[in-house]
This record gives sequence, C-alpha cells and structure tokens, in this order.
Amino acid sequence: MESSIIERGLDLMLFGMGTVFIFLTVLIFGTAAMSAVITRWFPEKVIEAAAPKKRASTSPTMAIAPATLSILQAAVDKHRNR
Amino acid sequence: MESSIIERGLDLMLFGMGTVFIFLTVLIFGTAAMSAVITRWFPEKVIEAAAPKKRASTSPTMAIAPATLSILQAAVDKHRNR
Amino acid sequence: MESSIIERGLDLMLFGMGTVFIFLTVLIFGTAAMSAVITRWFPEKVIEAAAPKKRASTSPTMAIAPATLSILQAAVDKHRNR
Amino acid sequence: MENLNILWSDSGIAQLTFGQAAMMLVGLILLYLAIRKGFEPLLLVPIAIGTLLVNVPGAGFEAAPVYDAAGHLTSPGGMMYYIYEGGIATGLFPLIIFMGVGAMTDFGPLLANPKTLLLGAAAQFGIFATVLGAVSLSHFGILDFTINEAASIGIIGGADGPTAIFVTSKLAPDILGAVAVAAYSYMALVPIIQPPIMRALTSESERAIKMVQLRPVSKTEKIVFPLLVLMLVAMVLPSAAPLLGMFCFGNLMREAGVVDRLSDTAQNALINIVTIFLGLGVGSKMSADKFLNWETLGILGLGAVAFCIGTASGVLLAKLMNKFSDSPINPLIGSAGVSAVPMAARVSNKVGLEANPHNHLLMHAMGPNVAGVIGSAIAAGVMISMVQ
Amino acid sequence: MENLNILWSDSGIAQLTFGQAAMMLVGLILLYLAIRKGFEPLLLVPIAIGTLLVNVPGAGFEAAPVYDAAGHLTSPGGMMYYIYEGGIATGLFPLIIFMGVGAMTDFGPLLANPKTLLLGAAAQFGIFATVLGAVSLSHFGILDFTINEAASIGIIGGADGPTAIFVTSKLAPDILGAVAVAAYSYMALVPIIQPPIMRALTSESERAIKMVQLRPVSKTEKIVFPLLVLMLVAMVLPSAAPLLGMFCFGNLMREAGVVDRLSDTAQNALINIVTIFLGLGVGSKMSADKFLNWETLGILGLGAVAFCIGTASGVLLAKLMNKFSDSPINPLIGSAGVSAVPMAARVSNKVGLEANPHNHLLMHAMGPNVAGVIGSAIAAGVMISMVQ
Amino acid sequence: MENLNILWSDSGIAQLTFGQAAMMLVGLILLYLAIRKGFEPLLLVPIAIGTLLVNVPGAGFEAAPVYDAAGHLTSPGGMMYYIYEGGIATGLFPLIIFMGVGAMTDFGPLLANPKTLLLGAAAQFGIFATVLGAVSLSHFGILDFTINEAASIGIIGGADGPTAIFVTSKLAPDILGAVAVAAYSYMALVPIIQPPIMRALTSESERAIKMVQLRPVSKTEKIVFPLLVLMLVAMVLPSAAPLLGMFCFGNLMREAGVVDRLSDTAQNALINIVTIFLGLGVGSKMSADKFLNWETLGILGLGAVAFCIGTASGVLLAKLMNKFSDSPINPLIGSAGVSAVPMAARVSNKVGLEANPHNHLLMHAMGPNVAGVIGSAIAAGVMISMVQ
Ligand code: NA
Ligand code: NA
Ligand code: NA
Repeated sequence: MESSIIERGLDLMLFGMGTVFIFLTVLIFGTAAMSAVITRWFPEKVIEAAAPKKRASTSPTMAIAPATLSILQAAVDKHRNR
Repeated sequence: MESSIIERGLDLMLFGMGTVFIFLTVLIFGTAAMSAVITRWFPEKVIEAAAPKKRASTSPTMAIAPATLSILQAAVDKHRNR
Repeated sequence: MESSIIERGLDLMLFGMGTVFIFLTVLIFGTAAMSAVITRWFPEKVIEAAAPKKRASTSPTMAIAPATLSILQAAVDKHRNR
Repeated sequence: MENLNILWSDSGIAQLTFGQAAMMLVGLILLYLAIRKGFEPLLLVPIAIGTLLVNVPGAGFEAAPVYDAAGHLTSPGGMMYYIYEGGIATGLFPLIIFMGVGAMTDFGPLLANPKTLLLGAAAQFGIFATVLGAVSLSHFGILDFTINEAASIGIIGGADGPTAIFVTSKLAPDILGAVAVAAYSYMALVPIIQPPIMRALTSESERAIKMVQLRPVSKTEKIVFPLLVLMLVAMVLPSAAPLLGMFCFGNLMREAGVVDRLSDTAQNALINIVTIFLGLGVGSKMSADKFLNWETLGILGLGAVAFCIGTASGVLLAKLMNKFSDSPINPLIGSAGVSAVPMAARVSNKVGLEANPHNHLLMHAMGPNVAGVIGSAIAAGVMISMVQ
Repeated sequence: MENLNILWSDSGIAQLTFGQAAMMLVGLILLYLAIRKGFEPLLLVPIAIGTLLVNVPGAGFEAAPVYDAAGHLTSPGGMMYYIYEGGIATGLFPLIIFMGVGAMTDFGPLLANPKTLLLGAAAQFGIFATVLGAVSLSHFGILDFTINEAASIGIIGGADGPTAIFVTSKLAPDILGAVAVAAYSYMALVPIIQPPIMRALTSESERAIKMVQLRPVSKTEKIVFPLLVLMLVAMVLPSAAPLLGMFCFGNLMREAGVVDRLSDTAQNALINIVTIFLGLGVGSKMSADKFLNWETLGILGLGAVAFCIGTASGVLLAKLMNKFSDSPINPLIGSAGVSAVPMAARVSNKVGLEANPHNHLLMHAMGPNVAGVIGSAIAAGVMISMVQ
Repeated sequence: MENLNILWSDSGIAQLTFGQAAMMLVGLILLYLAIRKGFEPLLLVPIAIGTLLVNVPGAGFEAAPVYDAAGHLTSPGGMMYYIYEGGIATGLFPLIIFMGVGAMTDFGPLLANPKTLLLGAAAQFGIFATVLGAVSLSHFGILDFTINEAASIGIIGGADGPTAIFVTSKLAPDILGAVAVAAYSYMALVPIIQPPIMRALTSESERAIKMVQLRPVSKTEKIVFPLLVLMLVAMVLPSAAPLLGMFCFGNLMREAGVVDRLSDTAQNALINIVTIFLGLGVGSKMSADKFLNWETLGILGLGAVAFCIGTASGVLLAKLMNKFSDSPINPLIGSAGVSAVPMAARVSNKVGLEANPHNHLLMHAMGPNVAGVIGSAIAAGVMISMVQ
C-alpha cells in the first residue's frame, strides 16, 4: 500500500506549495491588519522613509557592522563639533 | 527527627545572615589592612580620584564598551594633534 | 623485546629531527617553485614591500586589532578629507 | 487526504492547549514590559522569546535526543534542550555572565570606603526574611513550597539575576522561569519600589547629609582586592567560590591592565553571546505546568517583599552607622546595598538630589551597590551549602 | 627501521586513495571559486578547508571518541566529529546563523508593500518542481534518490544556505556536502542565472515600469511584524518554528532598540564564529564516498533547475499581479522572491536600470527578497513535517 | 549547632590541605609574574586563576557530573570539569587558538626568503635534545618520566604554547599544568635567556652583518603558501594536520581578502574567548598531587635547557648558512627559529642593533620566527605519531 515515490513527490508539491501560499496569504492580511491598527490607534513618529540606507544590507558579506559605522560617525561628528 | 520546614527556614536565616555579616566584616578589616599595607609599603602614582567617570558603569546595558570609547577618543585625539 | 626508554628517546630524536628537516627542506623547494610559477605566469600588482607594518604582529598581546585600527584610520581619513 | 491530516494534526492550532496559549500571552506581556517599559530588556527579551518558542505546540524545542540501543542518534534533541542542558544545568552560563559583570565592575568607591560593605550585608536580610516568609506560607498550608524552593525564592531579594539563576538551577529548577522573571522584573522596578521606602525611613535632614569626598584608590589596591575576596571565599565558604571566583576573575582581568583584550571580550562579545542563550534557556522553563499556578503568584509576591525588606534593612543600618561613624553617612546609600547595579545607586543619588540639589551620592552609593553583589553571592553559597 | 616504517605507513602518500586525492582537488576548486570568483566566500572557504582536512588520509578528523568499558575516554574524537555532532547534527549552527541573518534583515520594504509576500511564495515553486524532478529521475531509474534526498535537493532552490543545511542535516545528512555546495554556489551565480530568464519572460516596456515610492513604516510595525510571523508559524506549521523562530528573534533584537548590544553580537562575533564552524562541519561531509558519484552531478543539475524555475515563477506571478494591481508592479522584482538576499534584489535593480536608467527597483525588490526567506523556511517546515 | 557544624565542615579552612595552600601560593606567584613582570599575561592570568580555583578545598570545580541508573543527572559537574573535557581533552581549544594565531601571522618575510625555513628546523633540535635529556634522567633513576612525558617536556622547547598544550593533553595530561606553565614562562623569558647565548656564539662582526632588503611578495603567493603547507602536511605527516591545518586555515582567511569578517573574529572575539577558557582549563590540572613533586622541577629545568639548545642550534645553523650563502645571513636571526612569535624576532633585532645601530633585523628574523611555528608543529606531529 506504499505510495510510489512519484506520488509522494506530487503530494509534497501540492501540499507544500499550498501551505506556502496559504501561509503567506494569511500573513499578507495579517500584516495589512496590523499596519492598519498601528497606524490608526498607535501612531508614531515616522522613523524612516522605508529606504533604510544605513541598515539596508541583509547580507553577511559586509565587513563593518552598522553599529561600528555609527560609532565612527559619532566619533567624527564629535570631533567636527569641537 | 526531621526538623520542620519552619525550623529549617529559621536556621537558614540565622546562619545565612551570620555568614554574610561575618564574611563582609572580615572583608572590611582585610580591605583596610590591605589598603594600609599598600599605601605604606607599595605607594603608587594615584590613578584616579575614585570617581571613575570613564569606566563607572557596571551595567550590561551600555551599548558601547568603554574600551571602544577610549579607542575612539584616541582616534580623535590623534587627528586633533596632526 | 621492548626497546629501552633511552633507545626510544634516540629514535624520537633521529626520526623527529629528520622529519622536521626533510619537511622544511621540501617546503623550501616547494615555496621557491611556487613563487617562481606565480611570478612568471600569474604576475600581480605588488601589494607590499615584505615589511607589513600595519599587520606585522603575530602576537596575541596587541590590545587593538589591526581591523579596528584600519577602521579608525578610515574614520580619521574620512574626516580629514572633508 | 492523508497528507492533509498529517499537516493538520501537526499544525499548532490542532494541538494548542489553553496553558500554551496563556504562556504565549505571558511571553508577549514580558516583551511589552521589556521593549516599551524598559524592564531589563537584555534578559527579558530572550526569556520572552524562549517562552514563546517553548510553548509552540508540537515544535519539540525541549525534546531530548533519542538514541537507539547501539548508541546512535536516531532523533536530535530540540534547541532548548541543548541550551538548557549545556549552559544552565551545568551552571556555565550564569558563571560566564558573572565573569563579565566582574569585568564591568569598579571596586574603587568600595575600596575608598570599605565600611560600606556592611550595607551590602544588611540588604541581604531581605533574602532570608523572604525564605522565612515562604516556609511560613508552606507551613500554614497556604502555598506549597519546599525548603529548596523557599531558598530560591529568597535569592530574588539579592537583586542579582545571574546569582538567582545559578542558585535556582541547582536547588529548584522547576521554578527557574518564575524566579528569573521576578528577579529581573523587580530589578527593573527598583526606581519605583525603593524611593517610597527610603523616604518613609529617613528624615529630610538625613537625606540632605553630605558625605566627604572619596579618597583616591591606587591601581595596586584594585588588583589585590579581587584576590583578597577570592582567598577569603576559599577559606570561609567554598560553595560560593564558583560565583565569586568568576566574578573576581573578571574584575582582575579588568584591573590587571595587561589582559585588556580578554577583559573587553568578557564585557562584550562573550557576555552578549551567553546572555542570548541564557535568556532562551531560562525561557525554556516557562511552560504552563511550571508557571501557571498559585505558587508563581506567591513567588512574585514574595520577591517584591524581599526587595522591600532588603531596601529597608540597608537604609536602617545606614542610619545606625551614621550615628556611630566619624564621617557622616547619608542613609540613602543603604538602599543601594540590594545590588541591582547600577540602578539602585542611581536611585540613591536621585532621592538625595531631591533633598539637596548639590548632594551627589552616586559614587558613595556605588560602594554598597557592588558590596551587595558580593553579599548576595555569599548568601547564595550558604543556601547551596545548607539546603542542597 | 621499524620507526621508519611507522612514519611511512602513517604518512599521507602511503595511505592516499584516489577518492581522497580527487576530493582534495574539489576542495581546491571550491577555494578558487570562493577567493578568485567571489562565490559566497564566507561559507565556501570554510567548507573547502573542511573538505581538504577531512580527506587528509589517516588524520582522523572525523573519528568518534573511544571509551573503555568503564566509560573513560581512551581516545578523543577528531575535531570534525565534535563540530559536526555538536553543531550540525543538533541543528544549532544553522539556527544561530538564521538568528544573525534575522538581525541583519530589514522588513521595512516588505511592510510598506505586503502583497509582495506572494512573490516570495511563487518563487518557492522551484523547490517543489525540483523535488518532483528528483523523484522522477529515481522513478525512471536514472539516478537513485530517496524521497528524503529529493526533498533536500529541492530546498537548494530556496536559495537560502542555512535553511538548506538545516533541512538536509535532518533528512539526508549523507548528501549535506553536495547540497550545501550547490546552494551556496548557485546563490553566488544568481547574477548570471537570473537575468536571461528575466529578460526572456518580460517585454522591454514591462521592465521599464516605475513603481510608486514605498510608504514610510513605523517602528512599532517593525517590532510587531516578527512577532506576527512567529505566532502565525506557531499556529500553522510548528515544524518551521525553529528556523522562523530564531529568524524572528534576531529581527526583533534588531528592531526593539533596547538590546542593540545583543543584536550587534548576533550580527557580528556570534554569526562569524558559527559560520567558521558550520563551514568546517559541512566540509566534513565532503568525503569521496559521499560526493564522488553520479547523484552529486544530479544534485548540481537539479539545483540549477530549481533556481531557474523559481526565478521564472516569481517573474510570472509578478506579471500577473501587475495586471490586477492598482499600483504598477515591475515584473522584475518577482525574481527576487527566490531570496539569495540581497543579491537577487540587486539583480532586479540592475536589469531594471538597463530598461530605464531612472528606475531604481532595489527597495521594491527587497520586499519579495526577504519574503523568499520566509517562504523557503515554510517550505522547509513542510518537508520536515511530511517527509521525516 | 548541627548547622554550624555543616558550615564549619564545609568551610575552606577546615578542609585545607598543605598541598592546596602551596598551590594557591603558586597561583599567586604566577599572577605576580603575569601582572607585574609581564610574563605572557594572556595565558598566565587565566591559568593562575584556574590554579587558585581548583585548589579551593571542597569547591568541587573538577567534579564530574553524577548520573543515576536511569541516566538522569543527579549532580552537575564542576565548571573546570566541563571546560577541560569540552575544550582540552577534545583538543578543540588549542586548535582554535592556532587558527587565530594563523590569522595573525604574516608569511611575507618567510616567502621573500624561504631558505630561512631551515633555521626554523634547526631550532627544533632543542625539543629532541630535551626528550633525550628527560629519558636519560629516567634511565638513570634520577626522575621518573615515561616516554610520553619526555615527549611532552621536549615540546616546551618549541616555544609555542598551543602546540605544547595540544601534545601534552594527548600524551601526558597529568603534567599539562607544569608543561604549559613552563612553556609560557620561558616564552616570556626569551629576552633574558637568548641574548647571552647569541652573543657567546657569534663574533661582533657577524652580529653587524647587514642583510639585503627583502623582495616584495605578491598577494597570490601569500594565498597559495598556506595551501602548499597544508597539502605537504597531508602527504607527509597527517598527525600534524590538525595543528597545521587550522593554522593554515587561519592564515588563508587572513590573506584571502574575501572573508575579513571571519579573519577579524578569529583574531579577536574567538581567540579571546577560547584563551580565557583554555587558561582556566589548563589551571585545572594544577593540583598539588600533579604539580608539587620533583618531576615538576625537572620539567622546569629541562624546559629551560630546551630553550637554550634550540637558540644555540638556530644561531649555529645560521652561521653555517652564512658561510655558504650568496647573500649574507646575520646569525642572530637563527635564534628566532624557536618561534615565541614575535618576541624572539624582536630579540634578534635588539641584539643586532647593539652591534650596528643601522642594522634592522626584525623583518629578516620574522622568517625563521614563523618557520619555527611550522617546525614545532611538525615535531609535535612526529611525537603524536611515534609515541602515542
Ligand atoms: Na545583592
Ligand atoms: Na527562499
Ligand atoms: Na617552535
């Protein structure tokens, strides 16, 4: 009664893609709802224009951490203000 | 012959507070003696006025380590002296 | 039939020094060959005059990592160029 | 269809119990307190995430690895299992944290005025009074605490997170979650809990007392002091040697001046890494059966009592010392003896400034503040020695 | 003489097998690709060194420790044994890497335009199509893949290294080396693989479509979003909770703003340390008997197919969405749904600039790009749940 | 009363043995040497603290964990137990340190003048002469060393801490404390031990010899060299592959230019963390029964002899090479072949400047200096292969 490997592969595809799409669709609605709730009831000072230049990278390839850069920026700023 | 839990609690309190006080009292005398010995026989250039501004924090909440700050200070100083 | 400990020590010395000398001698020829091949067929812009001042230390005693220093240098340079 | 069944029966909703849902709510509340209210976020954020993860139905974060008869791994354990067994059951994580805290601690103010060590002793009264409270609740059948649990609850009053975790993981691991959450929460609440007690027990003129400036302390004294503490602990109370040994090691690295590389790492990369995993591991004990019961409420209540009694004891002894001391002692620095470094010292300073705007007590309060760390480590040693 | 024999019989040349020599060559090729060609060097350099070391004849890097009957250690294990068993068989290393990646990820662009999450779903079609391909090869007797291996091969198409390693170490550890090498190699080849497919499936005018600027996103949204993902995963697919839980934990540390110490360490010292050992540990599965066979060629081939199908699916769904959406959607951002963060988003941007020099798609492509990370973690959860 | 008894019988004074007191004194002396005299403090401070802690009577730092019949943990082990078993018995800590040292090493000067590798070979004669000395002492019944111990004592002459620890933990763990202390102490004493020997074996005119400036070395040579060493080790002496493999891995990360993140972490956070625990773990072998005996005096004495012979051998071979070489070779660079990087090279430079104030030998001495690291790792491999 073992299903063939092909059938198992088909099952994986059906249920896998199904789950992925259902999950991300639910997440779309959840995110939209969350944003609506927060924007309406918990408005805040906007922190950035969605284009986070300073911390944009999600790659592990950057050699200098954003934190280090901001420390350095602070050091330079501090000096400039003397 | 098991002592009741209340008795064990009382014991803990007596011996606990006793040990804490004895230990710290001995430490007071030990510290005073040590400081006296060092001040008399191993005098040194005083390094700070007991108000260590640069390294005062014992909290793990500070985002920048004192070492980093002093490195940066050195960098800025170095530049100023150019 | 166990060889005496002295014999084992002598063996260790003979084969040990032998291996060390053979290995490093082979490495000398290997290195020379490698350098010759690279210099002839894969020439490159020379990166340093074999006197790597910035990263010379192989000691773990240096408190500030070369990387940190170069970051700081960059910060100071950046400022100087303003 | 069968696959749909597998996915459904594996899904969280199908398996979610009421307890898990409630614990997830607890996790979210902790996150709110940590992020919005600033309650010791370095520990409470990882603890809260640990709470959320360990209550994900069917995710098996706590599962132990399974081996077959021949000793081969058939199923690896969950992440939380490895973190808890590797770092908390062994005691390694709290000890490494303590080393880092030692490397962040400056004993200068304490060395300049060593008698403030007594204030660090007095404030530990909160610990033992609470132990007595817990065993009384147990004796009268109100709540059901063993002596091990009572000792662990008392140590909340030490206002020192790693110490509380170290003791509780040894004596009563089942209440580790509640004890750690209480300890860190009350440490965060020090600015709210302490001032009323301090004001109630002191007069306006006492709060305005100016203390003489602290004498300079030499580098040699700072190097020798951690060794002195370590030798004394070794002679008097070896069960406190792991905690205080690592604390003094960290402090020695800081003051030695020749291993700044190691001191910096102990204060930064290493303590941060361990904090992340310590928090997750503590969170792994936040399961419904261990947290959702009346005992937890008792733990939270008793912990608050411990803080209050410790604060009061410190202030009262400082008042007494002021009577007999040559140099004036502002009673407000007594409350800093509970530790909660450096929050409690800042509270002393703030309440002092209210009474006298030119009276800066911060450095004077740092003495009892770090003495409180030593004091509660000693108290922890007594617990481990007498209870275990 | 006897000693000469020992040294000779212990020497590498005497013991070297053809397979080991070939695998050393593979290691050197990987190093060349990593160092000269820039193929994801952070992982491929340690993997390559691991490959070299584990194929040193007689060095025993993979040896398990030996205990006598009384349980005492008679011979310690090799370094690779400890690294693999401690960090990869337990799943800890990929999870810690995922936490660090979470701390490096900015969900801002995704939050500004949440419907791009669908593109991150579509691109996962490459995963499952490849699974089907692998089982077909097996069914027709061309290559011999089990369903576990097929699932692991498919996940290469997720373009997400830690996810691929996590799944494969659970489902089919024997092919871990080949799968990891394929995953990272193709991630590095994204700028070569994707553009032709993107150009073939879109018209010049589609590629020139300008998208409206993204709305600003508040700090609160960024804090709540990882929690939302975490709760949803907990309810729907607990088998994905380890991966996404740690990812969301890292992201929450980044956005919370109160634990920057921890976030910085997770993004730097911790992820670097774990990357070194993860790479070495993966390399320890690069032995001749596991790598030098036709199946590896099949894995490399199928992995490339997975990337292509994923890219195409993303672009095609983006085209479709553009038809029905109020605001215009440039189909080029669909290819970023495979993840390979941030390389794939940069490719979208570059191809877009060719069609319209004023059209900057980078931020718009970051949405599907990070959505692809979530998507492939979900796919991984399905695999683990249905296959294991 | 009973409780007083418990506290008293648990106290350190009641349990202190003479040996423990003496070992604590040894720990304090090591601290004095490390902090005041600057003796390799990075290792000696942690070793000294480990010595203090492990000799705290009754603290159980070395205790193994206890499990009941069902395999449940009834009593966790002591901190030192976990550190030693996890990092030293497995060999992981010295290997990780070696990786970090590799990432700190610049092979440029060696590549510019590869024949200085021979000096790194000659200086290892100290190792094997000392082995012979140790077995002779044993043969004549003066001290009682096994061949394993003799090999471990010899490796002190390699002037390379991690190598000495790696070999000794494998061959003769009981003398690990004494060997490590001797190795690091003599490395610190290089500026005192070497100059008299160097002056005695060379003439003023030899010491004044100027060497030709080193040729520039290309990036490619620096990348290929660690791989060349690694492949050669793999072919010739696999037992040296763990040490040299990790060393070359570290160096490759440094020179590759594409994994600077990893190289920086290997040189900083990671090596610092491991140094702390390696030191503590070595200290855990500093118990009275293992350290307070005549063998330890023998180890210290033989270690000094090894350094002297190694220094002399290096200088003598350099003299010989100067006779036959086209370009002049200053014999002072021969002493740097013992390794003790970079101290020994600085000593060569300093003694050279005394003879000729314009003669800077530092870079020329760095060649034999790093060659000495390779040389003693090879010697270590021979020991492990022939003795174990
Ligand atoms: Na305290
Ligand atoms: Na993906
Ligand atoms: Na050496």
